[in-house]
Parts: sequence; C-alpha cells; structure tokens
Amino acid sequence: MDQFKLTLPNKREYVISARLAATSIASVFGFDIEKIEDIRIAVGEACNNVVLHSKEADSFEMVIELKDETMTVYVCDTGKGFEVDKMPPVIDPHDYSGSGLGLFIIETLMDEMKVHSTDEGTTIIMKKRR
Amino acid sequence: MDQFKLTLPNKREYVISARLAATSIASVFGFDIEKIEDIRIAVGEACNNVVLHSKEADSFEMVIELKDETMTVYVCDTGKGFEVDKMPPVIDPHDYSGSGLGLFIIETLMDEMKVHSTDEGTTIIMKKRR
Amino acid sequence: MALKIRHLYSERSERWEVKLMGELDIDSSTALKERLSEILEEKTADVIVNAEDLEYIDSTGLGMLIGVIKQLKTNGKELIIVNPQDSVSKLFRITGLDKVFTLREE
Amino acid sequence: MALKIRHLYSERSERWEVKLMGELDIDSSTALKERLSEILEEKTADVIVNAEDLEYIDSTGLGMLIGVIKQLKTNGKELIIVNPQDSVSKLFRITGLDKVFTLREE
Ligand SMILES: Nc1ncnc2c1ncn2[C@@H]1O[C@H](COP(=O)(O)OP(=O)(O)O)[C@@H](O)[C@H]1O
Ligand SMILES: Nc1ncnc2c1ncn2[C@@H]1O[C@H](COP(=O)(O)OP(=O)(O)O)[C@@H](O)[C@H]1O
Repeated sequence: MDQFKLTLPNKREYVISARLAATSIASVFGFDIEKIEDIRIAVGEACNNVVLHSKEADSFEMVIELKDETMTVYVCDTGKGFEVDKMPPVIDPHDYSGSGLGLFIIETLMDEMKVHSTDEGTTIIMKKRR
Repeated sequence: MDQFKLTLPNKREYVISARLAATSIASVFGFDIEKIEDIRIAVGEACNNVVLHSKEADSFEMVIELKDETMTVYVCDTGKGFEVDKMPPVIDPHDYSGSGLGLFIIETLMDEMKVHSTDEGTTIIMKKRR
Repeated sequence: MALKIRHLYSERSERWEVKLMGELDIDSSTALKERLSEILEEKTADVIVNAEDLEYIDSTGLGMLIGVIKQLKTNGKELIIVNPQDSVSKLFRITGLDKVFTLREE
Repeated sequence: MALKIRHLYSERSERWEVKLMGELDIDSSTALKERLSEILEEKTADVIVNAEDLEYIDSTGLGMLIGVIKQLKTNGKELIIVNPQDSVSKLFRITGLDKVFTLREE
C-alpha cells in the first residue's frame, strides 16, 4: 500500500492545493480523466466543509491510500464536529441556497463515503475504485 | 506563518506529485511564473536525490513554510546520508554524465540552499523570496 | 489566482457577457460574486456566462451563482451558462441544479 | 503518464522527429530512453526533438539525453532540441549544457 499525508492550514485559499495533490496522485495511480474529476470535486467538497464548518482548527489533514484497485481519501479535522444522524435528507434543488449539497455530491461521485464525527473532530472517508 | 507538510512514498513516480503540490502552494502565495518554475525544478531535484540516493527510506517528507516574503521548502529523508563537505566542485558540462548537477541546480535557482546530512538522514532547506 | 474573469457589456444583445477561466471554488467565488454585483449595479441585464474554459466548479460556486440568479429574477433578468465542460455539467446534473440553471450549448 | 512521446521517421530529411509533451523527469525519462533506443536500433539517424510542448526537464532527463547524444556521436549522428520553452532553456543555460546540446528555434 502507498500512503500520502498532507497537512495544510485551514484556509480557503489552500483548498486548491489539496485538490491538486489528490488529482496528481490519482493520475499517477492510473484513474481515467472522468474519475480524476470526480475525485477532484469530492476532495474539494470535503475540504470546503473543514474550512466552512471547522473554523476552530488551525490546520487539517488529507491522507490518501492506494491499495489494489482502490484509492481511499481521508479528510480529518479537529473541529467541533456535528451530528451525522441529524443531517437533513437530500435537498430539493429549487430550494438550494448554497448549503447542504457537499456531502451529497461526495456520496454521488465516490464509490463509498463514511463520516465519523465527535466533538473532537470530523473524519470523512471516501473510496474510489479504478 | 503558514505551514504545509506532505509525506509520500519514496518512489520515483510520485516525485511529480510533490512538485505539483509545491508549485500550487507557490502560486497561491503569489510567486510569478518564472519563480514558480524555479521552485518546481528545485523541489524536483531535491526529491530526485531522495529517490536516487536514499533508497533505504520507505517514505520522505516535504515541508513548506510561507512567511512574510519567503517560501522555505524542506525535503527530509531518513536515508544513510552523505558527506556534504566532500561534494565535488562544479562539473564541466562536457564531462556531465547524468550525475552531480542536482544540488548545483537548486543552489542556482533558489535564493538560499542548505544541506544537513548525517547517517540518520538528509534534510535540504531551500528558500525563495517573492 | 485560480479564476480569471473577463466581462463586457454587449450593446447589440443588451446583456453582460462574462467569461470564466480556471476554477470557481470556495476561494474564487467571492471574487466572482463581487464582480457580478459591480456590473449588475452598473446595468441590470441578462448575464451570459461563457463556461468553456471553466475547469472546475463546486457547491460553493453553485450556491453563489444561485444567489445571483435569485437576485436577477426579482428584476425579470436571467443568467445563462453557455458551453460548460463535461465535468462541470456533470455537477449540475447530479445535483439536479440543471433544472434551476439555464445551460446552453452554442 | 506525465510524458507523451510521438515519433516518426521523415524520409525527406532522413531523420527521426520526436515530439515530447509534458514532463521529462526521473520517472518518465526511462520511457523516453527506451523509445529512443528502439527507434535508433530500427534506423541510425539524426534525432530532432520537438520540445515546444515539453513543460519540464530535470537533471535526470538531461543526463539521459546526454547518454543518447554520446551514443549517436559514435555513429556520426546528432540530437537537436527544437523550440524549447523558456523554463526548459533556462535549465540548459544555467547548467552550461547549452554548450553540449544543440538547441534551435524554428
Ligand atoms: N468537517 C465538518 N465539520 C463540522 N461540521 C461539518 C463538517 N462537514 C459537514 N458538516 C456539517 O454537515 C452539514 C452538511 O454538509 P454539506 O452536505 O457539505 O453541506 P454544506 O457544507 O453546504 O452545508 C454542514 O452544514 C455542517 O453542519
Ligand atoms: N538525499 C540524499 N541522500 C543521500 N545522498 C545524497 C542526497 N542528496 C544528495 N546526495 C549525495 O550528493 C551527491 C550530489 O547530488 P546532486 O548534486 O543532486 O547530483 P546527483 O544526484 O545527480 O548525483 C549525490 O551523488 C549523492 O551522493
């Protein structure tokens, strides 16, 4: 298994660097262009959530594991967390006002998504197969 | 000060990901295109050295610090190291056979370069000002 | 910056033409929001967004554009996204926002 | 892969024309080395490397090309790099290797 770990400041201007690191690794791993785009968006949404909802944390972490046919991305923060079970169901697009689509997008674009959240932080785990 | 840390497997195919992460951060920091290219090459040479000369290490680290006008890049490995003082002087290009230019290139492209090496590993520190 | 924005007012078609190049994300959407506010203050008109060189959009970019669309609607104007790349249209499609936005190939 | 290589033999000018697109680095230089060995085994001739879309070269790429140049020289042939981008020529210049390689604008 090949493992990568990127720790970066919790600031919106650096989310692009996390996306780029993830897509570059995905590209070396041999994903096709469409899957690389899916990963780019999913990683972006996960990092956006840290920047938007875990402002308490100064920095956060992206871990990427490559094993067999699967790329697993962990985005981990040490923010105040949220209650995963109390998430509202999918939004009617006509009511969308810029909030509540991130996790839905990740779930749709990736093959698997899991969220662990406590009052010590949130980790989102996403898997994509080649 | 903003700090980034990337840990990655010590394999030649991933050097491109380290270069890309560094250039993306340099670009957000506001370097012009020519300086971004200098950083891309210098980071590449430093990572190449890990892959070529520190094969014992399974993974290595790139740390980037942004402070005031300066980007500092540390490339650190846990290989067997080398004797920095015994480095041969600059090579005549006509005798070049594919070895011995890496550190010279880094020194030329960056504003500052320092190398620390012991038998527990090597750290190369490079600075570039905006 | 990761997003380049160019705008011009077309007298002939009486609308703003805005070209986006690069990535519309959590960081750059603020710049686009400001630019759109400025030009719409200068002149309220339809907005045509040329997205052929837009390489990335995320939910924060979508949310920002929806805000602009709502504001335009109160003045009877619209925002149309022209020639989005595959990866960008895919995001509109999977979120169902292709029903809220007007997307067009030209 | 980060480097794309295209080659063809030009009967008219009796030389290999090799186009490099992307990054010639520690990983991709092996692929280029193999490709050049293959074509030079097929036919020993001058090699023109079109570098207009070569975005990056490092010391391992330079070292590999020098090996090829030396091998060609024993057969009275040469390798010429055409239209390198600024960042690529800069590396030739600072290393002094612009005196060893033939670089040309066309
Ligand atoms: N990393 C995180 N830290 C804290 N809360 C989070 C995090 N990620 C998601 N959440 C919570 O989950 C909600 C839904 O997230 P999401 O689907 O991405 O939509 P949005 O971010 O647009 O609100 C957020 O509004 C927030 O309350
Ligand atoms: N990270 C490293 N670990 C061990 N040895 C190193 C490292 N970096 C450089 N060296 C030593 O310094 C020498 C000079 O390095 P460099 O100037 O980059 O040229 P090259 O890598 O082409 O030999 C190398 O040949 C090697 O012996």
